[in-house]
Amino acid sequence: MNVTVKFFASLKEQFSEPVMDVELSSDQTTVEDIWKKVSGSEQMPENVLSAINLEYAQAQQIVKAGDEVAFFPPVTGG
Amino acid sequence: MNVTVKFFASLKEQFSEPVMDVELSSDQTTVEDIWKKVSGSEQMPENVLSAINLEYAQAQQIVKAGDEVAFFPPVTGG
Amino acid sequence: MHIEIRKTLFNPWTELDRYQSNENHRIGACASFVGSMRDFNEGSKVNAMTLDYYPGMTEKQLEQIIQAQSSANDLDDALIIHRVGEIQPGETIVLVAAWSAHRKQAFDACRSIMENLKHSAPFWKKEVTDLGERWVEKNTAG
Amino acid sequence: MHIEIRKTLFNPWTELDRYQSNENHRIGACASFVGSMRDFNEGSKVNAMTLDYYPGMTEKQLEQIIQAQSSANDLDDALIIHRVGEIQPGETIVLVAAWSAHRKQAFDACRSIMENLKHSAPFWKKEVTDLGERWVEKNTAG
Repeated sequence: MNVTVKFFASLKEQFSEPVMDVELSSDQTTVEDIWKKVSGSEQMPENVLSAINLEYAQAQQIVKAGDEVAFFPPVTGG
Repeated sequence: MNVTVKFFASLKEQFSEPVMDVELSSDQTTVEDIWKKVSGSEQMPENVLSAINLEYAQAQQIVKAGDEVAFFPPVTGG
Repeated sequence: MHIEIRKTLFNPWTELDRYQSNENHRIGACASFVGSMRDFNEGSKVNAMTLDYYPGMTEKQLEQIIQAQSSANDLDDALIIHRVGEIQPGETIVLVAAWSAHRKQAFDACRSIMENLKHSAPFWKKEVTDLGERWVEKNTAG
Repeated sequence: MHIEIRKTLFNPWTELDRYQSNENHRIGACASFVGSMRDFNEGSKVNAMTLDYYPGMTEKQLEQIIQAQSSANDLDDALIIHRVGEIQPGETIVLVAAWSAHRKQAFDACRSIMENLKHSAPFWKKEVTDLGERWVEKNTAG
């Protein structure tokens, strides 16, 4: 019951590792629950974006075992 | 008291010569007067455009000696 | 700024590459448009095309079109190359490029230059179809 | 359709020339945009830049952006090349090109692809200024 968690850009520098394995505590775990767990229970800031399996996700979206969850700041390409 | 008159595109094919010298009959001669003269007194059709000295002109604009007057159909470049 | 009426085939990308490196306009945004000859129009196959223009007036109108956009959209530079004479399907008819610090201005200017060129630059297309030659009477909407 | 994330310097005109002749997309209209690194931003001189991205997600988002425009604007083809890694001032960051039968669709698609790329493709810029490094926090308006 694990998910892979990735960080990008400024968030990659804030976390000790750019990729983590995180255990799901329940089958109702949301993206925000994972954020709280990896960041030490802070609320998920508005300017943190998230994705599940390479698609943008909402903070309240449920995560499944095996998913790849990513956190990153607003994008600035182009 | 002459002007040079040029025709382009389909109008060039309608007139016997692509460039003509036309004598001004008065100092109040308009673009339309010149059109009537060279075309045999027809009214100037709406889809005939005109220019004086390389700038778009109105049918009622006055022409001066030495001007270059041009007649052409709607433009279709690009 | 550069405006050119070209009587022979040109490759728009080679022209852009040469112009940009010579003039060293490498910073910011460049929006460009390339129009090529299609082999069909108004229901007929078009085998070739002849483009007539008004030497002197055409260049002057194009210059005014660029000047208007230079002030409206804070352009750093602009380039127009337009073919005249005989043209075969697939060949480039027109290249328009606009350089600015930001993308909004570059896009707006490139598109406006192109629309104004279509609307007021004295060029005329004559198509050769299987049924004979015909002057194109109006441009497609932009 | 071609999407590419490039780790090294590229010349947008050479890429367009190669892509267009290989694929033989020579008919109609091509609108393109080239964005290059500027040497100043938000009041500071920028000496260099690093572009981070999310391998897998970035390509997937770009593909969805092109697909949306293909149906909305009847595109014949589209090309996106985007730099990542270390970039110097004047170097090309992004090339977007859209081909269609008519100029309206090509212009609309090229601009929409560019705006959607800025809005949703996972790329992140970090600038090196005389005062140190800083992540760019938001894009300029389009």
